Amino acid sequence: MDTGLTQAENRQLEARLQKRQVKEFMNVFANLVDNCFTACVDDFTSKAMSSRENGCISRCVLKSMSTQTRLGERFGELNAAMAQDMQNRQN
Amino acid sequence: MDTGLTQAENRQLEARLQKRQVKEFMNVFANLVDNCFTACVDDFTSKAMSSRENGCISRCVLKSMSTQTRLGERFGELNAAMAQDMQNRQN
Amino acid sequence: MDTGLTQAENRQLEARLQKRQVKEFMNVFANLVDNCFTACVDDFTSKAMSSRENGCISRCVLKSMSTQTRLGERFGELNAAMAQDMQNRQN
Amino acid sequence: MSFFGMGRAQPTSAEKIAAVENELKVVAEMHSRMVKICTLKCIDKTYREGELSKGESVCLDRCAAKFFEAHTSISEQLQKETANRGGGGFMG
Amino acid sequence: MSFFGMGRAQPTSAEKIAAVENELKVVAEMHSRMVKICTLKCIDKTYREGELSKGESVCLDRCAAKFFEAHTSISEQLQKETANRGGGGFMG
Amino acid sequence: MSFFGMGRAQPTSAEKIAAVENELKVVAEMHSRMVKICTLKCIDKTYREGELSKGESVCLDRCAAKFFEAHTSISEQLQKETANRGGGGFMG
Repeated sequence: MDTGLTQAENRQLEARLQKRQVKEFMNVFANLVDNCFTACVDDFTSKAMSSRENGCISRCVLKSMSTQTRLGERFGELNAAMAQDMQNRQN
Repeated sequence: MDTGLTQAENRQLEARLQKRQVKEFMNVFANLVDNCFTACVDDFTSKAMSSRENGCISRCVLKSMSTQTRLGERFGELNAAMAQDMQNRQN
Repeated sequence: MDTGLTQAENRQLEARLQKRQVKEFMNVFANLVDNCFTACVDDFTSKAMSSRENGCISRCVLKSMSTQTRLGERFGELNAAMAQDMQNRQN
Repeated sequence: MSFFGMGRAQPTSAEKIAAVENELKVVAEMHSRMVKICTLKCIDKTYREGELSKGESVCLDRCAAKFFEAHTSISEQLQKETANRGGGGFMG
Repeated sequence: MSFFGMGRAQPTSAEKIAAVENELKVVAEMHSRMVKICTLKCIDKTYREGELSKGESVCLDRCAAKFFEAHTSISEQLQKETANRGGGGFMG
Repeated sequence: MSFFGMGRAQPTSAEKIAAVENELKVVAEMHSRMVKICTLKCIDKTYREGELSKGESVCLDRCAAKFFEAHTSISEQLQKETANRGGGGFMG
């Protein structure tokens, strides 16, 4: 992306983006926990996770990671195509 | 609203509020997309929207805009009434 | 928590945390209203709350406060245990 | 709705602006929550029509009024309960 | 996706950085909303398998494409409607 | 829960305060998510009673314990998987 920034500005931006990435990772993590816990944990007759629940959570984490990866790829492609499309219309 | 601000402070506030309004518009837009997509798109046998889905989304957008307008009016009235009420109690 | 901050830094932190606490209280309040309204109000044949709805909301508020208190205690205990656990592993 | 007082002596410009901004933010968030909840309560999710039906319109008006009423009564109840429990309140 | 123009004369460094940051934030939020919605639409909630099934994978791809299409068409419709209603728009 | 290290040399005051604030914010957000989820899992939505029943109280306690356990095990699994996939991880 041509941002029209100087090198010094780019370094500042870089630092801001790193903080943002940490924040985004935390959000993905929180959503994953909430989603897998909600889907897998339903038995409150004990305060420890059952092996069934642990298995479900573990599969949920794996599937969520694959979902994240796959949608990340699609998002990148679609976003690039859209940006290209907008540029074409402007010319 | 009597904010007790000087003119210079009001200009600063104005600038902040403009940014906030952009942000709020983005939120309304995001909620509208999520809501209409969730309600209207359910057929994943194709990667292009069907005419039925497009029609549903288009009606959903119209109805959501009317909802936004109507609730905006009500909110304004109720908020003013509440502010008046609170002032009366203080006197 | 040993934060490794000087006294002056601690005072600054204190001020930031007070703002954060106000914000968190507002969030708890907003979630409580949304939750109790969603659970208790379903009759839109009138624009005033019925006594049944008011009773439901009032009980919902009480129960939500107890929930908040109870989970707050559990959270504190579990968080302390986890911190202890992490420290033990590091040594 | 005035949750944030400006009671301390001589607030700075930045503080005064932040206080007004905060107050407007609180109102805007309440508005946005109301739209979300009243849409869920009142709007037919099939979207067979692009216009609000008479029933939906009336439902929205009443939902808005009830949302404000609930807001006020819950706020009062919380103040009372917190006072009863001796200040510390339920926030732990 | 360029919602935020940088059209005014001589923006400061901080303004330029904030503008780029904002643009990336908008994109990241759209991504996160897409993940949430397409997970709801496509992923079997029993989690009997740890791998995406063929059906789930294809559903995610199509959901992503449709989400972008809906985004674009809603954005265009909003612009048209707002223009029709005379600028003030539905934000009151 | 220490996600944010302060490992670099000589952080400024502002950085140190932000780090502590961040850590507390992460904890507060986890608390708030737990309240939301365990309320959904344990509390009867009819609100016929204003007090927690014995069953609800016990359910909340166990839900809290399980939520922490899930948090820890998911965090460990993610670290392992990310290491296996060679660092880049699933964030693309």
